[in-house]
Amino acid sequence: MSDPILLAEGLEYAYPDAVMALQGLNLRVQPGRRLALLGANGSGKTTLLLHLNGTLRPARGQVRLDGQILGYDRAARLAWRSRVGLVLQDPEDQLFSATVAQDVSFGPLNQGLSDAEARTRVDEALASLRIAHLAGRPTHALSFGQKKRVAIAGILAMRPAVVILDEPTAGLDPHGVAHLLGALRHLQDSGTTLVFSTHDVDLAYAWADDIAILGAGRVLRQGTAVEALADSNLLGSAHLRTPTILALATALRDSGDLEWSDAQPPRTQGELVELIRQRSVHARN
Amino acid sequence: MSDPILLAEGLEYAYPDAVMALQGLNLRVQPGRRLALLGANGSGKTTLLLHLNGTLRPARGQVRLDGQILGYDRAARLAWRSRVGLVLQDPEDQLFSATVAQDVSFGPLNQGLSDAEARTRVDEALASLRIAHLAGRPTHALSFGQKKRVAIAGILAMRPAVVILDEPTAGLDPHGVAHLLGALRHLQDSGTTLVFSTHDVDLAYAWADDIAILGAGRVLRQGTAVEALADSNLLGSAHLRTPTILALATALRDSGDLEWSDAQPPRTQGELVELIRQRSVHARN
Amino acid sequence: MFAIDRHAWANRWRDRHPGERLLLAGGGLLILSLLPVFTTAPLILLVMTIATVAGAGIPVRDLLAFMAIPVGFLLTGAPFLAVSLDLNDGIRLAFSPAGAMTALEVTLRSLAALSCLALLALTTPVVELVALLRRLGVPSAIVEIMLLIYRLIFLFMEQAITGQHAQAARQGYSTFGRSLRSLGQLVATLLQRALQRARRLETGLAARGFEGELRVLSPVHALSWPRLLRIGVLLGAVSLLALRLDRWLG
Amino acid sequence: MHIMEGFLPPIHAAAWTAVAVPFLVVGARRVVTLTREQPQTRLLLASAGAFAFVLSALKIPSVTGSCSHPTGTGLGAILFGPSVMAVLGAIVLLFQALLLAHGGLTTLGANIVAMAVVGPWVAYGVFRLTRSLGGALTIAVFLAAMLGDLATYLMTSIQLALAFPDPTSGILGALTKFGGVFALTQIPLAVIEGLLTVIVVNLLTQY
Repeated sequence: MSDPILLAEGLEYAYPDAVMALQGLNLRVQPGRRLALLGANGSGKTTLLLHLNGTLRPARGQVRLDGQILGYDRAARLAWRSRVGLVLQDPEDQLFSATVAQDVSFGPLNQGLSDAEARTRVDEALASLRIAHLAGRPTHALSFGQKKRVAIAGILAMRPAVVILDEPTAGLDPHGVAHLLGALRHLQDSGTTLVFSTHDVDLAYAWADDIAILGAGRVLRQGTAVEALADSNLLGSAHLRTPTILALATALRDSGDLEWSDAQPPRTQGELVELIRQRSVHARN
Repeated sequence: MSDPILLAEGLEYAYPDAVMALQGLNLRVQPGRRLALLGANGSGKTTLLLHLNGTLRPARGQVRLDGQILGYDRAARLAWRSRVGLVLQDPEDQLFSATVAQDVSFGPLNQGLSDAEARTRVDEALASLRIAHLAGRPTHALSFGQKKRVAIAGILAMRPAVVILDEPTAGLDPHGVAHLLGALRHLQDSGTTLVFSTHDVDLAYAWADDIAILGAGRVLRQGTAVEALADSNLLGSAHLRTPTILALATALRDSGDLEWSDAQPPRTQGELVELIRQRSVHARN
Repeated sequence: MFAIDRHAWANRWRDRHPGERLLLAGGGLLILSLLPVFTTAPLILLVMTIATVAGAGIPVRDLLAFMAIPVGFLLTGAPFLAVSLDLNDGIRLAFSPAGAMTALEVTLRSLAALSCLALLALTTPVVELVALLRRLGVPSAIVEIMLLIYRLIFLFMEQAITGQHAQAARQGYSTFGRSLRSLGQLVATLLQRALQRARRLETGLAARGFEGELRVLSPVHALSWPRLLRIGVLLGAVSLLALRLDRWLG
Repeated sequence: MHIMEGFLPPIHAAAWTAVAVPFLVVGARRVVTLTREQPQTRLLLASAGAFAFVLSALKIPSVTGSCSHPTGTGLGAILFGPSVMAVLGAIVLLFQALLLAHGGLTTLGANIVAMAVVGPWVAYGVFRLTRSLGGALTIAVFLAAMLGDLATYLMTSIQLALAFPDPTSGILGALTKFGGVFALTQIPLAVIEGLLTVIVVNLLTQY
């Protein structure tokens, strides 16, 4: 196991109105992988994300970036945020400028880049999310799915090593989800580490390399997607459920219809259908 | 087929910024059933819902309630809204009062009920959604799922014959979805007609009696859930996809593993697993 | 979101009529205004603190947190009163015994008055006090607007905080100039969203028969006459004791 | 800078409350008329009021590194007019006292006069005057917000000076004392508030 790029150790945090949000949380983020933070509403996902980029400061515990304990003075936070980008759930919360290109340039300019450099970064970020054609459009006239992508572009333009996304697929229709995941995969291929929160177990199972299951402000289990989702009792106690594809694949194995190894269960509808087809071809031959 | 309780005929509507939202839309809502309006983002779902309760007035076409063409004067709208309740997607758009009980009392008092009657309605509505314990709680301190249920209670307290819900499960975790659907089923059992919009094909397939597929401001197809979702090309062109359970059940039938009739395909994970189990029991015997 | 508001909704007196606490806090402020400060203020401070902590069950720590910011203001403001400024002979600052007396008086009165405010604010939801304004003849349109403001504050506050987090994530507060620009953008965006929210709320409430008035059921808290009487007796006793002490001290 | 609970002598507290009342009555009448003509105005005004509260809770960066809060007085007066702002301002001040322990109940009247009456009227007057003299929108907004802000603090200084005349040099001396302190801290903040309001109005007109 390689050294984690981000490491949260024993985080505790309570909001000003005394709601305890994190209660001794430990998490490791492996470089270059996709980590899903899977948890029900109120399990502390968003609070954790705000700790991972230094927005919130834990009452106890610490966050390490590349092994270094992070500080909370201005300079440390600035450096931290250049390495770790955070995309919030609601794009309305993070689009402030009149046009798409202006908005995406916000981060690079704040990093102190020249106008020319910022322009390059904007073009690059928009292209990587396949929304270069939106550059001159007014932000308020975008569709919800477009706003989401522009918000992500605003972070990408800062070239962070880790991109953290809060519920990236929330509110998107199937087409929008597919489009977004394609763009994120492209991003990972270029070496970026991805962390995203979700309460969608099917999405986490289909799409994450690693999963951390959150409940009541703690990480209840962390492992590869398959390891983390194996225990249906744990999922139930975290107000979650077993992913549909995993449940059906298990039922089909139990009934003797299908064979697959625990190390490589089918994870998407496509994979499961393929498995069924192959088996019937075998049976016929 | 019984007479529709709501009927939209040839609705056309354009927003002030000239975006055409409805382009000759026809829809029929059968009494006592659950109708899902299934469509991608931007397909006109919300605009349609706002027409069904008289909030928006179509440029062309009309809406009939119990066979009567509806007017748009003040008295007609009030009467209309007493029969047809609308729950918006974001509960924050519908909750305005400091405490839950106060908020829920707003609709009944607007209907001209006495304080005592309104109080009964409030208790009843909260009880039917199993949130009686929240009555005295401040609205702003509720969780998202609780707010959703309070917003629904605010409509139920007016005792409408039809309850229309815009994306009722959006933003809810699996536990919250199950809870909400249970409450809605209970409501339907007491005779209320339910209409809900969603872009979640799995939800629509599992849960709706009837489905209308929306695309580009029109109803592309309306029928029972099974009929409406049969055509995967149509779904694709509407930026949707075939529900996972239906896709897998079809694959298993094609491979000769399962048998089921087109009139009664498995619609939930539970039903499909059950079918697989039964078959393996048969096979063993 | 606000610690004060959380206590107001969840304290031992939650189900009692807000008029009772209004009488206690308001009566405290009144006798503090009318009677000699040096003897009245300490007694009021004592009574209100005991009532808040032992009566309503507000933790001492949270009461102190409530007092912290205004007390900070007091500590910076009061010393100014103890200093005199002579303009005749250039500008000369000097310690003034008379000013020091004023400073002490103001400090005592402020602390006592603050304890009254704390009692009221920590035990009574703002909306219940606003509802009482209707009885005082404040037009219902104003009262309704106040109640709506209360509700919307929490909504907008959350958007403001989230918006600032989003800007900070993109280095929006890295320098003074950028901070100002970010804040301006945030304020402009929040204002537009606030106005959008008003429009959406209009649609949402229209679905519930909104025709202009925002009438809702008022919570039923019975006014307890015995408790009102006890509060009256308590305030009377404080007044008498304060006067007696004042005469005794000369 | 709100005057805290109990800080003013009772007579002064009562007198400032009496001064505030007529402005509130006039403003309230205006609000009642507006809402009667157009019921939905309730929602709009409430949104504006809640926005003003939130604005006052935001921290603005200041040159010295310390933080202050935008008053939003100028912005509100320009957008909604000063008489309505008196009511909205008063509501915000009441809520600040009860939710944040900023200001107080006995000093509510004095704070209303400074922040919800004098500030908005000065801002509004400066804005209209500058515009009628042919000043650019940006200049008018800047001056309105800055001077509205300064007028608020000047009024607060006057209130404190009247309540606590200097033992040696009297009210004038006290005004110099309080005003001097405020001038040091508030002039830069007023300038910042002016700049901020210009940014906001520019963005609003841009959309």
